[in-house]
Amino acid sequence: MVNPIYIFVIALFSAFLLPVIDKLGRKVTLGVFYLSLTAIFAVTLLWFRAFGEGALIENIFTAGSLPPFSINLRMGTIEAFIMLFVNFGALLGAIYLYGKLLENKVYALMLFLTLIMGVNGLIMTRDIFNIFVFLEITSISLYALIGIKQDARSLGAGFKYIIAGGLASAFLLLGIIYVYRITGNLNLDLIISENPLLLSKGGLIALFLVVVAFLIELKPWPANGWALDVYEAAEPGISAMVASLVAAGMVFVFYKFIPLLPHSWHGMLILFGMLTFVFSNLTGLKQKNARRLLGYSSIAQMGLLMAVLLLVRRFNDAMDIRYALSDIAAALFVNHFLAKAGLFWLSGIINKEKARDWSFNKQPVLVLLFAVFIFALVGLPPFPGFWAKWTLITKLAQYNMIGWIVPIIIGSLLEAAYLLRWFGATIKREQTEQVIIPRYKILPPLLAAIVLVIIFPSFAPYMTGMKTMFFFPLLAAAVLWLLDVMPERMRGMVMILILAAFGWYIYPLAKGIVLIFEFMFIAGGIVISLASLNSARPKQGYWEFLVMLIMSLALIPLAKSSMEFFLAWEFMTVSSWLLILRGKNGEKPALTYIMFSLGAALLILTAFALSFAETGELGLVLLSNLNIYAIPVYILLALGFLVKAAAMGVHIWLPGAYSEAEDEVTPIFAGMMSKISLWGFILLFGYMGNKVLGIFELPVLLGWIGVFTAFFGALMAVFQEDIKYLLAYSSMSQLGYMILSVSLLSHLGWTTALYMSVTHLFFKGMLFLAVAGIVSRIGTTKMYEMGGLIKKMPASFISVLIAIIAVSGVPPLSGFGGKWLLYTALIEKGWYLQAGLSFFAGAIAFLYLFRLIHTIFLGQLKARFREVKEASLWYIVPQFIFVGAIMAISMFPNLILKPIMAAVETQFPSHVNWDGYTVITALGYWNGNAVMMITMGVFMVPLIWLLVRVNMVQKVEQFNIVYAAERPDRPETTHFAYNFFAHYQKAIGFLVKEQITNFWNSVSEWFHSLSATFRHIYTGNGQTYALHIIIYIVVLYSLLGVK
Amino acid sequence: MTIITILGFLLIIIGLWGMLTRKHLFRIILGFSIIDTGIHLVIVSLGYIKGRTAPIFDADLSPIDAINRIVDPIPSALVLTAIVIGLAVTALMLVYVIQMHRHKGSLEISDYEELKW
Amino acid sequence: MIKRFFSLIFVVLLALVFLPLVTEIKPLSELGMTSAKYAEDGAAELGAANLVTSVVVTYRGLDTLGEVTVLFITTAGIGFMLRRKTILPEKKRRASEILKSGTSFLLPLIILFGVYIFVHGHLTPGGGFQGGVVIASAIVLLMLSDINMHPDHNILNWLESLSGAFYVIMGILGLILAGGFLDNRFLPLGEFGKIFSAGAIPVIYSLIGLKVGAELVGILNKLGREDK
Amino acid sequence: MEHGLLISIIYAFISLSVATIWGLLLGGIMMKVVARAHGRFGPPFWQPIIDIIKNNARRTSISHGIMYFLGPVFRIAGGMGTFLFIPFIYGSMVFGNFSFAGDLFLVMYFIFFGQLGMALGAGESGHPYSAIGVARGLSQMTAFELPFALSIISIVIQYGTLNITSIVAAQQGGILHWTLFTNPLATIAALIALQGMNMHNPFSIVIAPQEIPIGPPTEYHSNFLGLLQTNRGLFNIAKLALFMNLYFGGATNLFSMLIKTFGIYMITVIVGASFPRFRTEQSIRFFLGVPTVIGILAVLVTGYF
Repeated sequence: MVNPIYIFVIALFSAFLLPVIDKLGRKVTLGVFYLSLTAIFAVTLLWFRAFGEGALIENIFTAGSLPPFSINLRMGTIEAFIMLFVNFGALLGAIYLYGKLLENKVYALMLFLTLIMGVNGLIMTRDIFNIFVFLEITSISLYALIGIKQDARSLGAGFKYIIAGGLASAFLLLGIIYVYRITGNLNLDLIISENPLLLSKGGLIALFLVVVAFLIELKPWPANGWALDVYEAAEPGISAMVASLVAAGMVFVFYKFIPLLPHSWHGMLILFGMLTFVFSNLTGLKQKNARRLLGYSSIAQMGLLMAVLLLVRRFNDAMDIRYALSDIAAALFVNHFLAKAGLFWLSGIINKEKARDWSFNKQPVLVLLFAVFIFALVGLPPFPGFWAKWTLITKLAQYNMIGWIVPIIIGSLLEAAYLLRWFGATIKREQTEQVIIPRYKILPPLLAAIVLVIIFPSFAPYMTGMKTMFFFPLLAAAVLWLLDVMPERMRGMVMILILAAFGWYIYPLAKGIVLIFEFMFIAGGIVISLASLNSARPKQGYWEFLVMLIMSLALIPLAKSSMEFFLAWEFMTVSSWLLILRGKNGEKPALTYIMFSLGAALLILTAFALSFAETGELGLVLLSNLNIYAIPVYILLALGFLVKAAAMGVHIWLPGAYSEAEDEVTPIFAGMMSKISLWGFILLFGYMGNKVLGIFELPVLLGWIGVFTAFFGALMAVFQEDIKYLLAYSSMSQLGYMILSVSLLSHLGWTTALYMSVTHLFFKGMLFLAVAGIVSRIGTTKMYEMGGLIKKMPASFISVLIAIIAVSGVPPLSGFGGKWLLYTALIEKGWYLQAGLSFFAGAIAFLYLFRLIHTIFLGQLKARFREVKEASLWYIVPQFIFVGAIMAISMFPNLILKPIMAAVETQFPSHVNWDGYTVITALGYWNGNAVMMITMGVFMVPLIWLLVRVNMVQKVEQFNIVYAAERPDRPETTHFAYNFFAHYQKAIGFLVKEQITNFWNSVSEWFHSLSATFRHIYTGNGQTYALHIIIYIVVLYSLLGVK
Repeated sequence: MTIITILGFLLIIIGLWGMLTRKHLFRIILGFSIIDTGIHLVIVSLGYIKGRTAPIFDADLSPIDAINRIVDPIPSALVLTAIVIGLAVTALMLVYVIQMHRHKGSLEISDYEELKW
Repeated sequence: MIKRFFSLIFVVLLALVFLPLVTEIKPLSELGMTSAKYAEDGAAELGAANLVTSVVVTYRGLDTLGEVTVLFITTAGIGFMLRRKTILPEKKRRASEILKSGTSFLLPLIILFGVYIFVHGHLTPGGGFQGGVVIASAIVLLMLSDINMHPDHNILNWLESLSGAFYVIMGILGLILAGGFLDNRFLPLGEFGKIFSAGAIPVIYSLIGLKVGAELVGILNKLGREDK
Repeated sequence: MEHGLLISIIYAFISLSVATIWGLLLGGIMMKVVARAHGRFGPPFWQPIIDIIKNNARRTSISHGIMYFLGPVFRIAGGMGTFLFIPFIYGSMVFGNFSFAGDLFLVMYFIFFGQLGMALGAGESGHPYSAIGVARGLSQMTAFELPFALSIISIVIQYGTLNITSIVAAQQGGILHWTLFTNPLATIAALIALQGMNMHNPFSIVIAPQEIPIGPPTEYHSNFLGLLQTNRGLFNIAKLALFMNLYFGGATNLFSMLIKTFGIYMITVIVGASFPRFRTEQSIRFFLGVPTVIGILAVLVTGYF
């Protein structure tokens, strides 16, 4: 194997000779320069491969003596791993800077090489003074390179950086010399083995000085203003290096010193790392400058990484270096390294100061890159950050360090908030100017993104036992993306075919309740997707996200382990968020949606982690064995699912998300995605049953939440003017019933929930599709702007009519079955008041349903809609498929009730009897078939009577009404639609004042003002920053309790 | 040789004080240099053993009993490196100040605060 | 004012942090493990009379290479930072007669002294850095005495590059021919205490001397003149 | 179904006819009573029947569209259905109706069928007063449904069944077995709700005879109106039969049915004659106030004590 010392040799040799070579011309120089970097990378690659094949750690001695008498280097798996990325990053960084390197003096090349050499040295050397030397090589090269951009800002930032760096190295030097004085040598390994010597007071101070110096190099909150300035002001190519490879070197050096630290320091240092993670992200919330924002994020990630490195020391098993790649820290490192460098490069390409000004100027590649980096940083699958967070949280729980999960969750959420907000804003920006971007600048971020993606198989150790099909959503999306060249409708059909094939594939795996859910997701998905075929204009990303959403929905019930569950859950979250973001005004609702969803996901993750901690395995079945953590797991899961169900109090994401998503997508959200929370509850109750906390039975509590959701959802729907908002709140209300009934934990209750969820899919699908069709023709969603459309869109009217009869629960249609089952189940269980309230909610539903159909289809037709045509067949066909389904199950409820009851019977004993078409429970009975027949009978009698004399009926025109001898003014004023239930609002509207929205707004506001407050410590004054460092040192010293 | 050590620390503190309170960029650099010097003093003072001689072999000092007669050679070697590095950083700082002055015409640290928050 | 107050408080507190380092740690009374080994075997192993030099050039040779690198990048950095060409029409005072005569007299002596120092680095106090500095001071003197005199940029470049490159080559030779990178023993150790002894140490130290001299001159030159 | 389909239909027809005629006569009697209370002479008590015949005999009519045309059909189908799902006379083959098809909840929800259809039909006419009437009616309906539902729940708890026939059976054997006496709270809540259901004063804002010319049915006339009027009689009886069955021990023969329905109806008429009218929001607040509390108490008393 090549002696790694050749890395230094190559770097130095070419650095020394470059000024001379430069006489031959800059092209030659650059050739030599890139060749050297490639050679360095090749050396590390060789080593990395060797370790992959099982090579042993190699110690490299210099000067022909053994350590501690000479300086030695070490090349081990971890070293090779870090250096691989460092040198890869170096190569990419150099490519990115090609333009700058070409136009600047040859010195830049030399400095770049020495910078890389310094970082490599930092990683390999085992001599503490040598660390200092390499640190200085790195720093000084960097100081000089920051000057590549010569303006007052960049220079000022550089100067502050030098002051901070100078202080850090001063303390480091002092510390090193005292460590030497006390231990008598400079070799790190020997010092570690003679650790007790350092446990005297002087020794601890020396150690403290060394450690604090590296902490400062890691830019801890709040002593890091100088670093932020550099991130903001320096040439982005340089910022990328600072954030990635220099940081990598510093982190690794810190890692090397960890074995020296007294155990009692760990807690405090972890705390400081976590504080950095949380508060940097908090401060980032208010940040407007893109690069400074990235700076905050970098600093936060470093804090997390530092904390994790210390935490990992406590996981005995994770230290197995053969799995270095799957190690948490490694994954976090890779994730941050590539994503952050990539983002800085992008920031250079976009070249806009304000994060809000970013736009991609119709460059799909840039959009994709941006997405990859942001998603990776937020920790979404399949990127390394996802595996890192998953493992980290499970391990923390397993090793009884649950408290640390809290800052990780808060920090992650804050980071997600500003990153995803930025992503959303950027994607939605008007794309105007066209800028030509040099190819060489695209290459580095492109390669970084590719590595982020293809590194995915390295996490295989975590996927053991996980079915391949859980990655199908990604695969399907990728396939559709590759088919981008096809006509749009063709792609849609391919997508539907994929869904069908997928359904075929998973059919044998599903039975019982799962099968019911699969039926809803796959069959419903296919039918509803038909409507999306209506337009042939290209829809970027649409089919990809849609197929991903539907497939991940279908996968969730099939998950056997919490890992599978969570992975599919995250896929679902991301794809649905992207679909909302596609909507015209989707930016804000998408942000709210993703924040709540991520919060829910983190709650669920924590619950799984706790379960893992207790049982040691990931199987979902094991939830039933929980004992110690049973209650917390129960509550966390329930909370997570409540958020997803948009229960009362956490519902504010729902109206916006449903309404602003594209019209063809909303039925999928309302009809299918909302049901996943029901599955969650089924899972929760199925495995964990009833749990009691204090005097509260938790399912009872959930039941109350459900019924209040149903009630308030309905009430809010009554007061909406926008049809999609109305339907959104209606969905919320319906979900409330399902939560209520599933919380009953009885055969009837679950039957109700499942029955409702299937029928809800049908009628919400119809309603939203009908609305989509209408909106596609008239272009408004405000109900008072519609009216009288029955004559223009009779098919849509029929579909809406059937749907609202079904929703309201009026016999003979299937909705009544749901109501009947619900009340029977509630009374059987003894939940009388809940029954009363849900009855009230059901009555309120009449209000909004009538309003819905009246204001759209009845009343006065507006002049400007006189020429509208019926919605396109693409909308009508799926609606009538659902109409058919509803009619069928109304007529023959057995079709659906019997399988549902049979499925539920595996969970609860059944007390239901069948007599032909009659369902008989202990309380009552219902014969859907007979009701249908009788209704048709009694309907026919008067109808025939009217039809007999139909000849005398004369059709009249619009406005021919009895109007007290006056002529009505205009349709706009005659159509009674706006503020339809004014008196209702007057009577009980106070119940739905926007208190909850205000609450969440103030939470957000509070975080932002906190952020604003905290960032005022960054005054911009270099001296103040120096003072921060001194204060940090003193405070940390006193907190560590050195004695 | 504690007195030298104390002197060294005194210089470090003085330098730090200067660095934190002087507004003029050159004085800040000066403060930094004083800190450096202090550290160098501390380094050499730590290698000194009372009554011993320099670690250079000659007629008076043979390698055989050197172990009991010489001062620690390592701090001397280290301080050499430290001095060179200190020099390098100082030089770079000065260059920065030159450039900053050229771009903004000011030598006050408080005039370089446009990056903040 | 508040900042000043805080500065005072925290500097005092920092002093308190340092205090135990002075009070608790007694003055050194005997050599530590590593230096004891150097004292016992250093001379025999490397054949250099100046133990500090052995440590600097060989035992901790990597540090020294780094140190040279630091100087090198400082030169490069300064050249890089000052790259914008803005020739300020500066009026320079002519050097005095005393300075001129003194220079012409002293210059060869100083250079000779510098060379002596780094050539004898393994025997007597001093070495490459010191020698290099002395040589640089001679050039400074020259520049002061003759304001129109500027060291040839090219020569400096070549000197820097080649001495650096050869230094690295020395290191590789050590790796290939002797025990490890920067091992001085690929050349014969010679007779202890003589000028041609201690293997490659004098060669390395000479290269360092040349390089340091060239670089310091370079730094001063750039700082003083701001080249193109 | 113990007997053939044809027989069932014949029985249902008989039952419907009796109920409709009795319902219409009740309406006529009420008009007469109110008129006398006002010091007027009043129309003959068979006036509603005359109106229906007259309306159906009209030779022309106009239509605003298909839904408008179907509105009255929905309405009367709702009335007939509701009635047919209630056992009219306990133990009677002829008046047992189709109660085998479903229980109490079916009846409660089927009430909405006619209302919904009617509202839709009225809506298509495009007359704002129709829509205003519907909005008022629905709002008020949601409000009185709450105490009514609570009352029903209380009864279901009390009797442990949703089967109306069983509930009636449980009340046999003396007047003190009536829900009226065994569960007075539920009965009171339900009777207040009935006042709203029948849209008598103080809850008559929906049809608001003075301000709006007649509310939802504004645009209807001739045979459409005839159907609506028929329904008014039938539907009235359906509700009364339901109340009779649930709270007043049901009826074992035609005569007791006549007495009881008349009695229940007179309660609402008398209350209605003695109160002025609420505005919509007032009546909503009213129903959600005291009657709801009574309903909750009824549920609590039967359910938890």
